[in-house]
Amino acid sequence: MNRLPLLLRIAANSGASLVLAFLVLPILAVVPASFNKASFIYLPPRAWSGVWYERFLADPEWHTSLVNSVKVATLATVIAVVLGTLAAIGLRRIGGRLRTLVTGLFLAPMIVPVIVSAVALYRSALDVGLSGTILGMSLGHAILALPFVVINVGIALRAVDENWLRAAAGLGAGPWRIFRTVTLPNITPGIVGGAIFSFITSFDEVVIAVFMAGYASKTLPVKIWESIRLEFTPVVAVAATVMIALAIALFALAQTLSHGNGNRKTGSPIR
Amino acid sequence: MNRLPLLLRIAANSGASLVLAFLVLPILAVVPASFNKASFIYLPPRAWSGVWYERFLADPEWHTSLVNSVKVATLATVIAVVLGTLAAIGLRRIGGRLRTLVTGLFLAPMIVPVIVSAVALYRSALDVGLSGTILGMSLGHAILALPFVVINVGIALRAVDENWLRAAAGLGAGPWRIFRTVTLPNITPGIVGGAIFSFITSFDEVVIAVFMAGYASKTLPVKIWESIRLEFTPVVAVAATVMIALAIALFALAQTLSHGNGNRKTGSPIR
Amino acid sequence: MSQTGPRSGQPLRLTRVSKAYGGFKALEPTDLVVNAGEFLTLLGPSGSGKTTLLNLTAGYVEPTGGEIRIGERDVTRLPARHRNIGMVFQNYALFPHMSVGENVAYGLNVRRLPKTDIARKVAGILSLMRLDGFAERPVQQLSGGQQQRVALARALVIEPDVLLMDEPLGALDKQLRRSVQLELRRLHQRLGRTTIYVTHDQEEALVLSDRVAVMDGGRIQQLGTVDDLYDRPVNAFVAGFIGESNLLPVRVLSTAGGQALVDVEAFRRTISVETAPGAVPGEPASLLIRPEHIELAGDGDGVPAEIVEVIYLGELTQITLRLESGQAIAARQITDRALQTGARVRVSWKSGHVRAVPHFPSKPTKTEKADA
Amino acid sequence: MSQTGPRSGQPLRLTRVSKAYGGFKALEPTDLVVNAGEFLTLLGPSGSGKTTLLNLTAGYVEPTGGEIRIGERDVTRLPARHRNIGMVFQNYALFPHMSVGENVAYGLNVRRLPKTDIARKVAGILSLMRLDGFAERPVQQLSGGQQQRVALARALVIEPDVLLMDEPLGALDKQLRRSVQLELRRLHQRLGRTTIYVTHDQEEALVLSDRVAVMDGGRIQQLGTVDDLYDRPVNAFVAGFIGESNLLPVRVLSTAGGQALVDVEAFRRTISVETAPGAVPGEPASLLIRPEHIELAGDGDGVPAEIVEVIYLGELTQITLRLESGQAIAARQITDRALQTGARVRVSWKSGHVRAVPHFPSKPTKTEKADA
Repeated sequence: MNRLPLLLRIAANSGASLVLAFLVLPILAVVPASFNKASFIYLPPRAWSGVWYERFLADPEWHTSLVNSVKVATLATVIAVVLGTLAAIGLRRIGGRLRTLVTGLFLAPMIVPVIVSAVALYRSALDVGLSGTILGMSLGHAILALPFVVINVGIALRAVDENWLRAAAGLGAGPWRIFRTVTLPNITPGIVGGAIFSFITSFDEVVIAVFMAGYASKTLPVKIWESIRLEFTPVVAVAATVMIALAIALFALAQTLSHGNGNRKTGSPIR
Repeated sequence: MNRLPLLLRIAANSGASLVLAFLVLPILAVVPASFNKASFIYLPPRAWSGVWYERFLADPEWHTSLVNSVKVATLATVIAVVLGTLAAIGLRRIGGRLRTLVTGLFLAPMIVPVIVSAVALYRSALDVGLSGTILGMSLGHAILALPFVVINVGIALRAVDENWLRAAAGLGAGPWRIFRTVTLPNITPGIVGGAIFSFITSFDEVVIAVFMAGYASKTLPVKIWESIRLEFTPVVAVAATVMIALAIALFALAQTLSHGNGNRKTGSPIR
Repeated sequence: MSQTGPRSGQPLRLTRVSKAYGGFKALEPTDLVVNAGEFLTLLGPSGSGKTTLLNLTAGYVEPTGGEIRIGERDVTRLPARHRNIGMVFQNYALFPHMSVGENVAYGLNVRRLPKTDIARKVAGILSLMRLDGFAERPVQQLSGGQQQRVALARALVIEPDVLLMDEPLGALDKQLRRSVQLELRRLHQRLGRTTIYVTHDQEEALVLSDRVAVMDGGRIQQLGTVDDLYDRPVNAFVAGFIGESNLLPVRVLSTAGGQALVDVEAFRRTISVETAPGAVPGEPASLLIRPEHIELAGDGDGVPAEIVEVIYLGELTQITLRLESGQAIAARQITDRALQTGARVRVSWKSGHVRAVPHFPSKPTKTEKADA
Repeated sequence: MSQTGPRSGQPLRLTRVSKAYGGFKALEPTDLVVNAGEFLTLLGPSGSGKTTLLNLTAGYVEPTGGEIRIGERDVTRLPARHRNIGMVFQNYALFPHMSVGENVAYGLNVRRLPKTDIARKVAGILSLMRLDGFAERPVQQLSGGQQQRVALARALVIEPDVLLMDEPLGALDKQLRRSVQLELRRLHQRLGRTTIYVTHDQEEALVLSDRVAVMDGGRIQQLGTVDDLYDRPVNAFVAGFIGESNLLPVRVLSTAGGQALVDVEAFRRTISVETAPGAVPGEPASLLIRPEHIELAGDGDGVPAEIVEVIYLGELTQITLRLESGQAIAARQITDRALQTGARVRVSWKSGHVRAVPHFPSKPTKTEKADA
């Protein structure tokens, strides 16, 4: 139904178009930029070429930074998922005000400005000798990623119907069996979603990475950061395109999983 | 009910405790650190004092950076809220696949890694002469903040019952009157929520700010960033504490608003 | 259930109004006249076209064809806001950010009435709806039944030409629904406003309506008083939808003067019964016997049967019988403890209470009587 | 509604079982015996303690006091998983990530039965529940009624000593609820498993049960057959909860031999009626007259009244009468079109069908008959 006032419709349409032109163009422009043939960026490229992708893979510094990013993100994800899942389960067992308080503490890394976290972690890492190491960076990223796991697993746990557990107990199952056969399969989508967001968080993170990176442990965003300070070459555009592609792929994956899960829930009886 | 297996209960409890010790301590340690009396940070402080807060306010560089942060965040919020609200209204009017696509584009700034956005915006800002200006930084932050407004207002719009609009039309109201008296009051909480998140996003943002900041337009996070490279003084801890306090206050405000709104909705008839 | 009390509002006349969504015909071309002050119910299962018909009348949906008149005005292409209708929705659709009083005053504010008139009218209608003292309350704090009364007050206060209600009791629980039904009935008897009421609940239709239009498949199958529909259904759909019924397949042998000679296989008998116009030799038809019109006797010339189930429902007892042909039929009687499962009985029926009905209307039904 | 068919399952005996949450007594000390193979319904409004009683039996809640025995076993402190019960929930509580077959097999897998036995038992119970061919289906794709049958199959396949059902039809719509009721009844008659069934729907209780325990305020108000409850309620709560009723305040003058002399102000008469034990001089009491036991006549020595409303409900007509005292009473009759609003009639009642009942049980009721 077209019951919006005409003036508002025009405003909404022009607002929307403006925003699209204004945000999609400059950001997504790095993608065509990466396919330039020339060593200076023309938009649109005068000649298209994949030559800078070859350079990106051949250059040991870029190559190493990509491998570092994958290592850091993987390790951070494992830490965040294990601790976050346990924390979410623990939180379900606390009642009342204490739960609100502890949940607040768990979500603190989302609320505390990242510059503050970076400063604090940098100091701590120096103290314990983790500065400049892959492990130190992973721990830092795991802290940022934890809230996503706690939230995702927490939501999944809320959808676990108390009556499923009662039904299983009535059918003779013990606590471990109930956890393994009823609880765990139903929170798996939440755990996987948390893992995907953890990986993205770590892979894209710049501030902590810049503080913590040693010479040998630069991640891809750090390498981009440093390169852009020198000059904006098509290789940087390639690195940016690689990051965008990975981020979109992971978001799409998370979206697909949560959608499938959502539909499944819709089919279930009212709780 | 205590139906979790014992082993899992122990694991969950120790996991949760470990996480708390491991993330809350190092990050929140900046708060006591800011109350040190000495010029070198002792934890816990050997003597407590507010002296560094005075220094923070007295130092023109710190003071200017705080004012800059507020200016940038306010401007970014205004831009993001106006364009984001119009975009959300526009999106409701598109149907089917096109909506999915356009919504995806609007959420792009959330998905594209911030380092990529920063690089792209830095290049564009140089081209149009906005680099190093408050307006340039605000526009950059508005782009990051837009998805929050679009999502929040979009959710609020979904809760506007088609039958409210039909009822108002049946009672004789025209499109503008319906928008003003029925739609707008019901999406206001979503707009306010989007505004708060926009402000937080801009106030806390580091990467774009570092790229875009000229000498006179440094924001608070940029100033912290630069200071920590030199030395970690209690003034930095003060700045960090100020940021944490503002972030927590705004989150709490958003939480209160959305909670109040949630309760109100719960009382309404099934839709 | 004859109309008493005052008449207000306008008559409503729909002429060959239809609605199609792409290839799907939500409403076949339909004629309908609702008299001034009449309470007419559209009764049918979901997808029968009853809500489409209501939305066309309200102006929320544009008709594919036909003409809609409220009183003398042709409103076919008029937007809802110029039709002067009162609409009540199943979910009440109260404005959640307004108080009870603000909700009720909405339509009056739109009409730019003086403040004092608005205050007086709002107070008046709230009092009529037994909501005195509720004006300042947020609508969220009201119970379902109270919200329903506010929705009704909001629709009535603008003195609409036609009041339209779309399953207004659907969100209430069973007990409350019953009491609100009686209240709606008294309110209508008092105000006498032209009303179209949509429901899928036959009991609701019976309690409330002057006339009922039974809808199915996008058409009005039969329009008439409650007695018409119950005693003289035109086809098996109406017979099955109104009240409980046994519908036994029959072969129509001949018809004459409203009577038909039918072969009832379940009874292994040929009997003469009243018939609906469409039940003619060669068309599929059924014999309608209401459970409460079945009489059981120990002997006599009734059809022999065995009692297979006796279910005691308080005041009434539901009895399932199996005829010798194997056909099961249902009977209802005022509770009599003498009936026992397994007993052999003779089944007969109150004369004049069985009827042959066609399975389908023989042609697109023209049941509308031009009684406006 | 006598018990037929086989008996299986174990008797259940609760002795002075109670449950308090802090200061709130969800269940007062309660005795209850359910015979082997009996279908017993706990009927009451929400908060009456019926679900607490069920959860205590299942082992989901620990009793504050008392003893629970299933057959010879004292299960008072046994966790649910060792009680061998079958539980059916209102929301079915099917495991959403498993197929129909996996759901049904769950309890058998826990019991580590051989694969071939499991497959045979699952196929058997699915066939009994008319779910052949559904084993591979995801439970999400089933309708409400089908999910309910799967939940029942999952509970029955482990051959529980007691089957417990907590408003299992609450999520179904009215039509479906009716048909599943009849199915449950037939299933119970076939399997004869000891069953406790919780509901707040009196019709459901009447259709299904061998005996019904009416609960209110954390106690069993009355336990008995459907006939007992309907014809001989012990107090006004039971009388009002089972069936429809007119409850007129009376003053008890004297009692003797199950009869009481009561002064009925609404009738302006003193009459002698049957009485429940608790209705004694000095205690508040009411006269119970079921609407269907009221007889209307044009003249005679009945109580004079005026017909104020006639509502035609198909087979039955609901009549509201106003007595000369101003008291309104309800009557129900098989439909008779002769009744007109405004007519003056004489009200009488079928002898033996009126009864004096106390407002409250005179002491914590001990209605349990030790008939195990």
